[in-house]
Amino acid sequence: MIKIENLSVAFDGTEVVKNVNLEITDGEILGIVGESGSGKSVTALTLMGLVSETAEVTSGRIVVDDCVLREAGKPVDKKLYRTMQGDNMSMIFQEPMTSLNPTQKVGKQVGEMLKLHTVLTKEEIKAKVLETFEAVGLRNPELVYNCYPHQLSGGMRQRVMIAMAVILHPDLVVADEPTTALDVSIQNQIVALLKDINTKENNSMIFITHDLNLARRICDRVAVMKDGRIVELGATEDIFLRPQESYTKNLMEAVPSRLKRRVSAMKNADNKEPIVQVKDLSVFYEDRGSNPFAKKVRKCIVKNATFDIYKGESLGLVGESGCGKTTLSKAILGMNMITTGEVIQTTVRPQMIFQDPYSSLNPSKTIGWLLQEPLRARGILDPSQKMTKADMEAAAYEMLKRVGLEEKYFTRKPSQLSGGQRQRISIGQALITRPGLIVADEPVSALDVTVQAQIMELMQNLQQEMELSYLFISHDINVVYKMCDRIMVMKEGQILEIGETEEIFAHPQNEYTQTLFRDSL
Amino acid sequence: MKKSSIWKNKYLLIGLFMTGLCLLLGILGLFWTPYEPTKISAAERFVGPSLKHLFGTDNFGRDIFSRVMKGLSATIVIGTSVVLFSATMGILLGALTGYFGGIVDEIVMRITDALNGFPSILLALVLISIFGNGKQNVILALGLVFIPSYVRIVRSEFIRLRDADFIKRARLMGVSKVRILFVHILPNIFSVFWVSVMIGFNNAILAESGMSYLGIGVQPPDASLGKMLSDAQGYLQRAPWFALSSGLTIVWLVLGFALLSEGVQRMNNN
Amino acid sequence: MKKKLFSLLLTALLSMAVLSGCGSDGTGESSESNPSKESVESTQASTGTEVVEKTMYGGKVVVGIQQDIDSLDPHKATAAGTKEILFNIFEGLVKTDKNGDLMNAIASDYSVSEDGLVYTFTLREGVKFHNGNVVTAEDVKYSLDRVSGLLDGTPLISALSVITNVEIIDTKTVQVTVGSANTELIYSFAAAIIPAGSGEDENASPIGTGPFSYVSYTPQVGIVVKKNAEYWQEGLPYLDEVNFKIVNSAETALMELQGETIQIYAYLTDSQAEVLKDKFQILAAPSANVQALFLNNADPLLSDVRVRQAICYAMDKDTANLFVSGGNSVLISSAMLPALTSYYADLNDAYGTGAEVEKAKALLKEAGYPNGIDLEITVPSNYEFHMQTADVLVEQFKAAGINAKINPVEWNTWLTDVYNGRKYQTTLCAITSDGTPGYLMNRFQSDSKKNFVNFASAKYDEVYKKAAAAMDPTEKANYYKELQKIMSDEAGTAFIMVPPITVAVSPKLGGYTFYPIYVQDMSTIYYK
Amino acid sequence: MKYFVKKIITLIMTLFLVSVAAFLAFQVIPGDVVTSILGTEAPPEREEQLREELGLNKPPVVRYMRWASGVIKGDFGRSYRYSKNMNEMMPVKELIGDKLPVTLWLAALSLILIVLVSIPLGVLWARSTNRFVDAALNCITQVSMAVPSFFLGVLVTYLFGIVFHLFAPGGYISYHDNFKGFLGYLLFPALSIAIPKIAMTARFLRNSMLTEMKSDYVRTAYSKGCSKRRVMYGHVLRNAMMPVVTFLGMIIAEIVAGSIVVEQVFGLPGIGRLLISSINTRDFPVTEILILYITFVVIFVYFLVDILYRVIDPRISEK
Repeated sequence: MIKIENLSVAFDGTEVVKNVNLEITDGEILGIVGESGSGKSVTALTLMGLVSETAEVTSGRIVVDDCVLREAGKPVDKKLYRTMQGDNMSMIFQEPMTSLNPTQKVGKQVGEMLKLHTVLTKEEIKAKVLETFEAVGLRNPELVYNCYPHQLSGGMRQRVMIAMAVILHPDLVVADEPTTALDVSIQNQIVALLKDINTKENNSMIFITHDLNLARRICDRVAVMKDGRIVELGATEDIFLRPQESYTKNLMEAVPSRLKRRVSAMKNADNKEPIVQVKDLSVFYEDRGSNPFAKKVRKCIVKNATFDIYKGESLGLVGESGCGKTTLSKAILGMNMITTGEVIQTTVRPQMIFQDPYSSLNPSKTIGWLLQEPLRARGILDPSQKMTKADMEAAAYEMLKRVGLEEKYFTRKPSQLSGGQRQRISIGQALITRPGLIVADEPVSALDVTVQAQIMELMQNLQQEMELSYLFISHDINVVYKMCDRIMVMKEGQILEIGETEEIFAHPQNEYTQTLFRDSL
Repeated sequence: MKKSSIWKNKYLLIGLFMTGLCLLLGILGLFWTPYEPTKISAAERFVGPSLKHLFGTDNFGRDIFSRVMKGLSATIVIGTSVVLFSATMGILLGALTGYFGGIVDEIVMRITDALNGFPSILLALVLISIFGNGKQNVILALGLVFIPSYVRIVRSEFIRLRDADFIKRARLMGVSKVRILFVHILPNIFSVFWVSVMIGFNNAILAESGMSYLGIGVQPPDASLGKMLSDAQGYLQRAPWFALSSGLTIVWLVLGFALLSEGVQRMNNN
Repeated sequence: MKKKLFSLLLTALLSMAVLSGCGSDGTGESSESNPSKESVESTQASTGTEVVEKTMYGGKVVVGIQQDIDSLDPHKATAAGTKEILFNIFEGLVKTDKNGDLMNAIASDYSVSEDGLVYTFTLREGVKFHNGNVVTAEDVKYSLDRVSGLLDGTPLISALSVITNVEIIDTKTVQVTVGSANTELIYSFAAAIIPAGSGEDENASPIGTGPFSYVSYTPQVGIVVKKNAEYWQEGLPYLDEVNFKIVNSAETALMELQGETIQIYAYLTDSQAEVLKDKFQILAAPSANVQALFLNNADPLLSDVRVRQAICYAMDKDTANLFVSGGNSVLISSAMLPALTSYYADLNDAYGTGAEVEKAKALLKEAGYPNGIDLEITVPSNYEFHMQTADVLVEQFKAAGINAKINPVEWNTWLTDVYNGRKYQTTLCAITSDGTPGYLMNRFQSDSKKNFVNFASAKYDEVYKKAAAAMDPTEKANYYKELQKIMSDEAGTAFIMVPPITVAVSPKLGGYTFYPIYVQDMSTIYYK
Repeated sequence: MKYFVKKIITLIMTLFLVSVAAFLAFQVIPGDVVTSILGTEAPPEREEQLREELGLNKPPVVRYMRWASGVIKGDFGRSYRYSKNMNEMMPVKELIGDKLPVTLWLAALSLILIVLVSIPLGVLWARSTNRFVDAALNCITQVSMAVPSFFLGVLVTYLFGIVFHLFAPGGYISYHDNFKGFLGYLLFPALSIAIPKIAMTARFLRNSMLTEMKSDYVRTAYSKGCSKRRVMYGHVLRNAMMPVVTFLGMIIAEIVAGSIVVEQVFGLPGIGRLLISSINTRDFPVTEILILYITFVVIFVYFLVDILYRVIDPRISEK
């Protein structure tokens, strides 16, 4: 029985967690959902005693089994915490790669739990670790035991983390975004494992996630956090189906879901005019490894892709990481690739929008400069399209308005903007020369749900206004569903299936497509 | 918010103060010194520090403070010229090799690797043997010697940035290669680059003083702090203030730049 | 250390004068003697030699030296720093004593024919090489053939290349015939006598007849010699072992003296002597170096005698002496060492020892330079002493409207450009006398190979020929004095001073002896 | 295996290039070696003879080929300057062989000092939460990095030698005579080399540790209930040491550079001093071999660092 009573946590005098009350009972999975900066992680870390030393508990207390673990105004009892950490409560982190010590064998890292909290012999420790590895679904535990983290796949690493967390059968497991860094299919396995463990061990679990669909699937109760406060707390289905607070309502509204009706942005679905024709395109990658004298090895990344992109449509491209989505898109844009086959473009200089809003804008320039740069570049390439300074400036201001930002941002630098704002600028920069085609590579994946919805809306609006075509790449099936007119499924470099959105969702032909869609439900 | 953080950055402040004082004295030394720095006086040999002669006088009865001021400006000129030369070359080579890679990169990197491993003072020694003594040659030799360190930094930054999303996008916009190199990428490496420039300045000063000690540094009538210090060590026991005043001025200047670079680093990290 | 490195290159062949560094380096003796009867002890601060002290046999001494050995072959060694050490290992038929007089060494007696062309040497009985063998006439013939080039056509010592024949008369007598007469040639017979054939033996270690025998040499560390128990001079040497240890620099030497890792060091600067004076015996004597601002007489500007004279007037030698050698140098106005009193003409009054700015200005104005002149002083930068002197001169010249600039060059460059190439305006350095009066006079003949100042005076050439031919010492001396006067009047070069050699000797030691040529004679050193 | 072959090819290529560069440099350096050996007064016949002895009358290409083929056969030639006995010049091999231990021991001692002092210092510094200690260490290390190396040497000599009498300045004891005494003397020059490097390494290690302390796996370790001590030594140190190992590798080259100056200050007969005098006296055979040797050592050390890195960091050995 864990109680968080009226907890407030502050960094440098700024409260990031405000008067949070939570109670977790045995056997339940409590979800904490919220957008980035909502204080969900800090709450969990404070509970675990892992929050950094600069953080200060300004009010409230944390009680575990009637033992006061932490109380405002009192120094942290580190010793007490150390006996609890791992033994009574443990944590699973988001990034299994960085959360494991890269230079220690994973067996040893898991075994350290036992070394710290039990008096088992070396052999006993090893046996217990192997047993737990087996239990979390690691095949060939003996081999895994002697591996370093980098030798394991992402899913295996997360299983090792889970093994570490549950090896001492703690009363509470805190899982902080445990599946966010993983591929969809692996995500499902891990979620299933966690749920399974919860059932078997009958312990309590706090599941922190930004993914509302996921929370809905796994949690018994859900707490919605915003700006450090709990906005709403209740049984999962209540929250999702009957949200009380307006924030929760908005949040639920923003969640892309196949259960909601799709709105196509395409103006005239009948008049199909191809803007890009891809014929039998194969893309290769040459590598000679670390040996400069070795012969180059040619790897085929994309195999014989043939498809068209029509004017005004959004073509979705889905597939797991490493399937060749990005390579294909780059080949279409003509970015330094070894290709065979043909790409026929009818539009000049198609542009691209990237996933990470932080790296897609040059940090040393102002927004105004960035918006004008495509115009300048065009003017240099083609003197007939040269624009005056004033014209370029005017165009930049206009674009700023179009992507929904105020004029004051013109002189700011990207670092002064939020992620969503940056993505707006990226879109504006891509569109200012009015290309016909935009390749959007996971453009909303790094954004919070509400921002995600706004950006998608913006993209759809602009598509209508400017008759744009999108090649929309995403791993998130729900996002693709919402955005795209047609969907193309890729696996291991090959296009498995292509079809109208509704059609393909209703009747997926390929087996892989079927699992992919099922997993993302 | 930004301003207050600068005031909180003690390294930056102390560094600015120390280097600023040196720069001030150095620049002032170009136009005015309390005494004629070359004026010899038989009556005032080895006079200890006093209000009249702040740092005392040397073996020729010359005012050491005036000479330190002159030496400071020479040292600053040497440090700055070396840094300017090697940093410019470093940027050019680093940018080209880092961005384009390929066989040129391979060759340049082999050379810089070999040079980097080679003790810099030794290389300077060989170069000075070829070029001959004198201030310009010291600058040239040290400038050449320090190029590889900048190539390395610039190159790795360019490699890091050449695949950044914003550069990919610039390429898609049709921005020319030269413009990508120098307008899009270059401004982004300055924060890292400034730190290495300041460290390079210090290395140049220290290397120059080492060279002076080996007899291959600046030669009269030019004077640098390193040369003064190496001259003064013969009088360490007879007139300790002679060595200490030039030695401590070097320490002060180098320390100032070290603190400054640390301050800049901290500012970058925030 | 830099001084050491470079002065390694300081050169002189036996019996010749050398160009060399300064007093602080103390380089540049050569192996011949001074015909004048004057000793240099008069200027010594104090030496223990005259006082009767308790002397002890045995013990080891470490002597700091500034240069590495350039060759262990006494005939091939050219560096002054090497010869000052080899003096202890090798001896010639004759050798120089502390007064600069010739004394018989391996030869017990010699005679010269009246025409000066035949020298007959009688070998001393029982002189033994360090390997135990007695010195024979064959050894002497071999050694002389070797240095004169009779052996393989390559003379090793220029002065002795005049030898045309060496003949063994009997086991104890050797007769040497030379091609041309020269009264000063006898001093060249101090060239080392080595065992016959040892110059061709690949594994030969240096074997001589001197008071000490060679033990070992380690590059950059030094050379160790031990007592020659069978030395022919009774009672010498005192010490069992001497370690000539290479010291990096004057600064290191100072610390080593204070740390008592070396007991004798002979290249002290004035300020170092000041630091050491309480703990060490500080001895000083003039060196054989003649420091001057050498003027290239062929330079357009300096071809005008008035300009050269103006430079002489503008110099303040007194101050320069004070600054660079603490006032311990002897000021000069000619190339003759003042120690050679019978040949020396004191011409210091000619241009004065202080600065005579007005005279200098007037001369420059007369020569057509009312606004002064620009002057470049090339200095071998490894010589701190010369660099400092140049520094002082530049300041002094300002007053006379001479705008001088120092051009420091490396020693190798100096040798090729200044000395051999004669491409310079003025250069500040020193030439080293071998102790014979003629050599420093010889070089200023207009056609001399060594006349790097391009001094050209028909009168000088004429007088020099007379001096060389003169057999009578007084007549010779008068001619030499006349030469000095001509040189001074023409202001062929602006002579400055003869710097001192300042030696620090551990208070436990006695017997340090100065020679008019600089050698480190260890045979007279003893523990008190 | 491939790795080694590649490394060896690179090594040979580099050595070849360096030897050509050094040879060319010697062609360009002003000053005639014969004049500088014989001075100004030698008989012309002697000059000719010496020129022939040294092979200087041959064209440069022939001389280089001759030299290079000698080196390949293991004959490094003879010094122009240093005598072995009365008639023979010192073979370069013997000359360097005698000086090498001095420099190697000096470098080794410096490295040992650096490692022994800087690592504990860096770790303690990283652990310390005391602001005063932090500021003091920061100050001390910054200052010790700002002192010119030779001046540091002079100060060490003056302080430990003249004032405290801990060693006799210039009282170098040959390793042939007394190895312990040799090391004892070397300690002080090693200290002058080590002091600024200790400061650098300690700072570097401290920063590296502080960076590592912020990483995710440290949080994981805490979540297991590890004490700070255990986290530091059990997890952070090894990871933080990886960049430090690279850094130490880079320092080796600087130690060699430092030893050049320090050997002069302390009068050590090592290769640094030999190299400087050889360049100054245009002793080509010695200089060339020394430069090649130093290049070799530096490349070799980088290679060792590479291997060490592979040992510490399991991620690299995978590749």
